[in-house]
Amino acid sequence: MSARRIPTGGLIDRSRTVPFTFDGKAYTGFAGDTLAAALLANGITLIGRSFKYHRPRGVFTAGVDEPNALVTVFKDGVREPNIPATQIELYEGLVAESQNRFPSLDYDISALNQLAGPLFGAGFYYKTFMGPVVGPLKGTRFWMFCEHFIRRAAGLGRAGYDKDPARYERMNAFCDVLVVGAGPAGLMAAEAAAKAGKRVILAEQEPRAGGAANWSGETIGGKPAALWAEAAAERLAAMDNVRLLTRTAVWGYYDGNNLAALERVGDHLAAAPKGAPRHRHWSIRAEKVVLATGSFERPIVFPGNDRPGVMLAGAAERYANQFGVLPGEKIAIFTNNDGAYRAAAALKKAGGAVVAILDVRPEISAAARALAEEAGVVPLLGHAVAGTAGKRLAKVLIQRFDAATGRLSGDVRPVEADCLAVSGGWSPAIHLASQAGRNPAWDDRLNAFLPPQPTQEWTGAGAFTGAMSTAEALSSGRDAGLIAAGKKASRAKLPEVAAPPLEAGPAPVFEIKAEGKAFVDLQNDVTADDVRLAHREGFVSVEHLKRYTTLGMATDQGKTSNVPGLAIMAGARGLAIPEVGTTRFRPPFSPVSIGSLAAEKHGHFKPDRLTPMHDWHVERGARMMEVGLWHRPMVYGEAGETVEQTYIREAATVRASVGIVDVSTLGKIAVKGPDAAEFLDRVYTNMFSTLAVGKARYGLMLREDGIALDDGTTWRLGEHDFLMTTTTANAGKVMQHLEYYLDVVWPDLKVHLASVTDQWAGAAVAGPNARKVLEACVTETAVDNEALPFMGIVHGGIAGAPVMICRLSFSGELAYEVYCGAGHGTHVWEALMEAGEAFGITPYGMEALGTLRIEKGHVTGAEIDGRTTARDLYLDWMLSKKKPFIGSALMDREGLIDTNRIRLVGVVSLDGRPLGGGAHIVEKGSLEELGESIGHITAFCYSPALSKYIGLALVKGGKARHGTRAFVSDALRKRFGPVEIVSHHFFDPEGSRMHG
Amino acid sequence: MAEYSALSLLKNALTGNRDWKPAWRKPEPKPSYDVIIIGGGGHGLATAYYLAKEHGITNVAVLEKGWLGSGNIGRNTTIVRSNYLLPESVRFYDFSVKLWENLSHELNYNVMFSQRGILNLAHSPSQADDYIRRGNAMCHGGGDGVWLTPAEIARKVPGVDLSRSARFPVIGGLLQPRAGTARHDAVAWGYARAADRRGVDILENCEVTGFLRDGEKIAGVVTTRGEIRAKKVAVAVAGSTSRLMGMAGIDRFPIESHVLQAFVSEAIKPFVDCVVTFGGGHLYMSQSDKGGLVFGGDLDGYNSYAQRGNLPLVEEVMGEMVAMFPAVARLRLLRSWGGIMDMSMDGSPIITGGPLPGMYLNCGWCYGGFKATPASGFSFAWTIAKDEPHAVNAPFTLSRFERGAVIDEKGQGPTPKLH
Amino acid sequence: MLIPCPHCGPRDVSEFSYQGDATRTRPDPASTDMKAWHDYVYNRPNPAGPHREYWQHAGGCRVHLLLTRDTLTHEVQAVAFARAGLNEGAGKP
Amino acid sequence: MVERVSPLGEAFRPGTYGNLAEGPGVTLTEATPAAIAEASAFPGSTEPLLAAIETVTGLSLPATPGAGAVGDGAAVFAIGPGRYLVSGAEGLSASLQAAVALDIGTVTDLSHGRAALRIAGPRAEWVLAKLFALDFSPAAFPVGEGRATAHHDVFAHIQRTGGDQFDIYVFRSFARAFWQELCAAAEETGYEVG
Ligand SMILES: Cc1cc2nc3c(=O)[nH]c(=O)nc-3n(C[C@H](O)[C@H](O)[C@H](O)COP(=O)(O)OP(=O)(O)OC[C@H]3O[C@@H](n4cnc5c(N)ncnc54)[C@H](O)[C@@H]3O)c2cc1C
Ligand SMILES: NC(=O)c1ccc[n+]([C@@H]2O[C@H](COP(=O)([O-])OP(=O)(O)OC[C@H]3O[C@@H](n4cnc5c(N)ncnc54)[C@H](O)[C@@H]3O)[C@@H](O)[C@H]2O)c1
Ligand SMILES: Cc1cc2nc3c(=O)[nH]c(=O)nc-3n(C[C@H](O)[C@H](O)[C@H](O)COP(=O)(O)O)c2cc1C
Ligand SMILES: [Zn+2]
Repeated sequence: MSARRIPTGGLIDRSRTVPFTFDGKAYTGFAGDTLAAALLANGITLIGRSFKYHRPRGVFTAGVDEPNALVTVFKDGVREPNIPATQIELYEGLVAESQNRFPSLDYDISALNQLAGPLFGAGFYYKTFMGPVVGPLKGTRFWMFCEHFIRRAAGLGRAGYDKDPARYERMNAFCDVLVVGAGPAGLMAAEAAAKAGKRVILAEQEPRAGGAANWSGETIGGKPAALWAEAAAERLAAMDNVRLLTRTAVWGYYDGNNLAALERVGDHLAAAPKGAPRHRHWSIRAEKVVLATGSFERPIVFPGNDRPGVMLAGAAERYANQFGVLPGEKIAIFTNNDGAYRAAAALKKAGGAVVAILDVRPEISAAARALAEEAGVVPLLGHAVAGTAGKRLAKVLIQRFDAATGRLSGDVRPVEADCLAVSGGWSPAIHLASQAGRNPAWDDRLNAFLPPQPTQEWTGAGAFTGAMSTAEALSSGRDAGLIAAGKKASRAKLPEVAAPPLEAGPAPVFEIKAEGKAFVDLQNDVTADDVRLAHREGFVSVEHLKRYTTLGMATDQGKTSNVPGLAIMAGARGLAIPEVGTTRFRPPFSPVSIGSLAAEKHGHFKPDRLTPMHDWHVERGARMMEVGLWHRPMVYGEAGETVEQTYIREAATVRASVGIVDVSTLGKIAVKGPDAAEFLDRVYTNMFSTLAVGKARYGLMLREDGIALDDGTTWRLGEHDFLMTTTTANAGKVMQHLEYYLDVVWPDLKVHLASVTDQWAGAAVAGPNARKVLEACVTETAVDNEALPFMGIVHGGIAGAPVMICRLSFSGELAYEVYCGAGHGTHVWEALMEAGEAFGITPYGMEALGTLRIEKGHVTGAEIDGRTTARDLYLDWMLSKKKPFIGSALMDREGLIDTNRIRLVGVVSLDGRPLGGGAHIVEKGSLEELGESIGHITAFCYSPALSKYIGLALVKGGKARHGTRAFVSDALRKRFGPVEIVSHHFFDPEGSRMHG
Repeated sequence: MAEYSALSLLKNALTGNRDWKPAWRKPEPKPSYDVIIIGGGGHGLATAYYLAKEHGITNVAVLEKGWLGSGNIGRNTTIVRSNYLLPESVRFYDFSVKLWENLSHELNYNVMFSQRGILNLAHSPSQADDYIRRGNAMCHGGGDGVWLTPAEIARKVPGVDLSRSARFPVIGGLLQPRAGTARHDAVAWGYARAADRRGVDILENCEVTGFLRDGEKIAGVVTTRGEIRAKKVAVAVAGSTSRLMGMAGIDRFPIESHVLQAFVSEAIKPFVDCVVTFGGGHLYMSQSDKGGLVFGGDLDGYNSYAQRGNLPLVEEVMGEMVAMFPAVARLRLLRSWGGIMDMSMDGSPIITGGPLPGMYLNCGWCYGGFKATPASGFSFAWTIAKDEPHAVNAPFTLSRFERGAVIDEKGQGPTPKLH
Repeated sequence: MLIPCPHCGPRDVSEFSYQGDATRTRPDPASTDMKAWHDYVYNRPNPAGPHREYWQHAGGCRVHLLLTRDTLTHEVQAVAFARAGLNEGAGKP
Repeated sequence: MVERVSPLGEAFRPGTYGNLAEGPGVTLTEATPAAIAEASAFPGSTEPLLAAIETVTGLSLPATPGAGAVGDGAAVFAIGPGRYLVSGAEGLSASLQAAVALDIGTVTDLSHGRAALRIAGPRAEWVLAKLFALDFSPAAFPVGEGRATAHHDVFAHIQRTGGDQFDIYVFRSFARAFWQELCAAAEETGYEVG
């Protein structure tokens, strides 16, 4: 292994070497490494290029807060951009690539952008690219031309277009206590709650529990902290009432203590086990939540703070302690607090040379001093970093610094270093809390925001609460667990922690002002000067600052940049940080795969709804189409037929002899009870109480505002027993509409509703020979005109299955709807087909169904489109004057009876060419000069009965235009031609055929 | 007034960017104005600008309770289009698109209006008919619309699932080429700056808490920064309309406030060039210039003033994303947020004088008012200045509900959550 | 967001269908008071704060519930069956 | 009598599938009760309705939400206030109809309208938790009890009919799609069909 790999120690498995490639080059690491750790171990420090200036960037952190080291991972044949190398666990064959660079990571031409840096200050694009006022590039052209290049320069990684083959899953979980974060605090909380008998879920985003214990170098209960944590995790994993979820980031805190978490089940494996998802999206409903999410270290801002080699002190310590990797050979430390001294000692112990410790403070604690001694250096107090040099960090420029005035003074001295470990203090990870809380509170000691007052059922523990020591983490963790479990805090002894007694609070130094670009948001290339420019231009609210500069809007959502950015703005405004406030925290806490949220909808967005005869249709070669969730036959094409030829054949067969169509999708609602008839009188515009048992009636419903809602037939099967049918599309809507009135408006009516859409298979048999077909197969009842008159209902059997037959017609032919139990659907259907064989019966699909109804002038969803009234559709004969009904009060308002409304007519193509649904009607004009629209075509077909292309249309004035000429004007399909406006009753207007 | 230009950028770059002036002043409230506009969103700011520019009324204040643009203007998915069905809407929104086309120049502020087009995918014959009806309505109303076949869609928008085996196969799409996106914040800032330069006072952190009256007439407002009187008081507070009406004593109004969520992915290199919508559900998506996929779907579906939504809608929208673009399953959601929508009873806006004397009202934008910003500001300013509506906003009255003359694009009736 | 259905217990909001404002009363069916009808059909109090509203447990027991829910926080403060007579047997699970 | 055809069609393929590393974690079958009906009481009449149900099925249960009972060849559980899903022998609906007076409530036959899918086995709770936002732990969902819920667009009435067994009643038209989802969800634990 490389020089950077420490020979012993850490939590990696040195017995398992793992090969991987980065930018096409092969490397190896150890099991337990992250990609970042393995690259550092291989001496790779340049890993990415920044967003705007394409500056070389390295690894800045060791966790989810990483702003710099984003790579693209290739797996399952697809690419996944923008993954922090600090979050990628090494697996055999991992392929990763750097991004946002051309031609190579090392030499990126776009880095020239830096030269024009001053031009590209915050908000520069608002001030230019507006283009000329005249000429070919006026208007939006010039901007769009520039935008083309800006877009290509922006963005980070590249996404592919190939379907993601991975499997994703959703999981619902319920628990008494959800503990977020398995650091020392979370582990204690989970164990305390679990021991109290509660159902516990403990979620940890990292692959292993332990949090800071994994790299703190402390001991807990006499054991190295990492081992203590491992043992604690094992104890928890062994308990029945605990679910320990590692690699699981809780990312959203929603209402009702519903939390969302992402489990990365397979990302760390070369191949996921059979049936296992890549990611699992957990929706967790917890009675109580313990937030033990720890804290994030933040940097100090100074010029050149972005060079590869500059990283957070805690991250450097973590690479050494957890991964056995030295982040540099010559390490300088820059800090405003005690924490970094522990890092210094650890890095020294790991074999690094600590070349300097620069501390902005004039004085430090004894514990820090002792650690410096361990690190083998005398700290330079009252010093700061004023700059850096090298493409990869080579030199750190240091200067005297006065923390009280924020001024640098004296000579600039270079110190050779290839790693600069920076600490600007620690901020509690309050993201989730802020999603479920009020405004966070500033703490002057920690110089950080503390969690807000909760608005949901959570308590906090550990560093999250600002209690930064491990001992406090243990005690606050246990207490939080107990309290969440409804118990009292405990006084029992806790495991002993051996840790240096460091001071938690940093000096309030956030930025070192000197010449050069000092980055606040490393990923979005927002500099300290950008913040000041925003201030100068009046963008002083933190939310304006964010939007004007994009500070905090990158993939890390400002985890390292938030507080420094606020501090610089506060400085510019002369306010204290809490007066400036913080920007709003939003889900997700860390990025979540879109696939996991789609979960099982991925690949199957909505369930298929199939009729009982579905397989028969498919076997017969029907071309199926989607109608809502249903699949319905469109046409039953024969070889060589076009769709138009097929439906014409089908429709013609119906008119000439007989056809059969699957109408199982019609909504069916059982309406039962002593007040059923009264109820129907109220919801339909026409009367149902007068309907005789054994008869059906066509009904129309309006909305309360007087607009048509739906139509259909309702059958009176018994005195108190009705079967209502609705259109396929509106079945659910009508059901809800009825339920609402029963529950809310007329609770005293004794009526029950049940959805029986699926109970009944329906087949409409239509055509002059329809009765003969029934006669040939129906048993136990007669079906002649006497036994079964128009709108009559009989009960009988077909091929041994009970059926219910109603004589009604949508096609205008002699027609029957045959209903049977859905499980008998195919059986009955086949028997009808067989009985019809002698008459040349044809199954017909939606297209022929549409053709037949257009010829008859029957309306459906295209006409009852939520904007039309009964009058618009010439259904006013159905508006009873004997009773009020839903919609009767408002249906006569001036706007609804205006004579200029668009109303139903028929249109006939006069040039022998097809019309088109959605085409408009005009009185004059042409395709070149479109006329004023007077309406539109709702449905059209070739009518075999009339041998013409005809259509239904909604046209201003309606009937008044019968017999007049107009034009169909279809700009979209480039069709213009003459039509005649006629009655919408094209065919057999007297209804002699269906009554026959 | 070409204060912003490539030249000025260069000049300032050379002098350390020290001379840029605040985009708008931070004045103290005056005791009275000719016109007070409540609401520092897009519509309020645009109204102030056009009052000054078109009507010479400059003694105007815009009162914003928080930071400028903190409302829906600052949180929308930035889609600008006029692909409407009903003639009243086509006329209004097409007028708006025309104003958009020259807006950057007019404001001397690049609002990044990018006419990259919007494509509505259709998945069933009846949906196609619907879209074609709409496309034809656009064309016949003077706008633009094109019907695309699946093959044309494949060329224009790689990555869309066009397979026959898709749950809702794409059978075509309605493209409006002149539609597109704009940089939402820049619209607020641009109007604010342009209005400010013409003398309008923009008063941030100035929440209206009540109205002053002269008898029946509205004569000013009570704010967290004191009382301010005005000859005319215009209300343009989007999701807060009912609250303001309540302050004026109108406790029932044809508006519901609903939460709408929106989402952005991590930034990626150019992935999708136009705005795309999915007809198998309700989803709209485009890519920001920064590289994030910006997208949204339906409302959460319940009254809310919380500016945040819940998980089911998040999951539904992601399901739609993946159904439309199967590749995006591999991408990651970066941030989600919410806004408060002023859902009207027919899904169309209200721009009118009244409902009280001295008051003017602009609301009911549902989740489509960003695109309307210029036309809304223009016609609202007209209505305020002349005390009569401009031709484009004349149909968008409040009385249309009583009269039954609603403008119901979706045909859903008085069910705000469905518009 | 959870809605505590008196029959089914707390359930995810996705199981419910929002039916809107519950403060309106439908005028007498035969009433010709157009103002009252207009008010019923089109006007809403739309408060920022506690809101009385109907939800149907469409993906559950299908009953309409009457909720008081704070529109500022989404907190459900009270719940009952919309149809008073149904309250028998409520309280579990 | 003609046999009822299963809505699952060829999607029902006996065999073992998925990750069988630890054997099939669940068994999936179609539980085809001879008859299914919904019996609903008008407000205030739940007790007499339950009495009628008991007369017909022999199963008694309290009028509490979620209550249910499983017996030999019959099962009943609450799906709403005063509303019960009853499964049992041929002729169930007619017998119930006869036992329920007009002003007590109504009975609707759903024998063809619902498909009952059964999942059983040690991982049943885990697999179901992928599809439904219900707490399937025995403490929260005891044997015999029932729940009305939904998975996306599919309504489901679920009864725990055994220690690790659940019957899921879905609308027949959705049965095949739901069955496929159920199978997909069980891939991880391995499953047996039959
Ligand atoms: C997620 C989302 C996506 C959207 N997507 C689109 C889209 O793609 N295309 C589109 O065209 N539209 C879209 N919209 C809608 C569009 O954003 C709005 O319709 C439009 O911005 C509303 O007008 P406005 O800008 O004036 O409103 P706002 O920006 O909301 O302005 C109203 C202002 O009034 C202020 N205010 C409220 N009460 C008071 C008071 N008492 N005193 C003082 N000030 C007050 C508010 O703080 C606010 O700033 C979307 C909206 C959202 C939330
Ligand atoms: N070096 C220092 O100066 C310093 C400063 C602060 C804290 N600390 C140390 O931190 C420890 C505090 O213990 P603790 O338990 O409070 O914090 P911790 O940092 O040890 O543990 C927090 C855990 O929560 C996890 N986490 C955070 N957000 C999460 C999310 N949304 N979903 C899932 N997991 C998430 C983290 O990965 C981490 O493992 C102590 O050991 C303390 O000494 C050290
Ligand atoms: C068009 C658009 C693009 C956005 N892009 C980003 C982005 O790239 N990164 C980000 O963090 N947020 C982005 N946001 C979201 C904002 O950060 C913020 O969430 C939103 O404006 C609402 O404000 P709030 O979350 O402060 O309430 C974007 C918002 C919009 C409207
Ligand atoms: Zn319920």
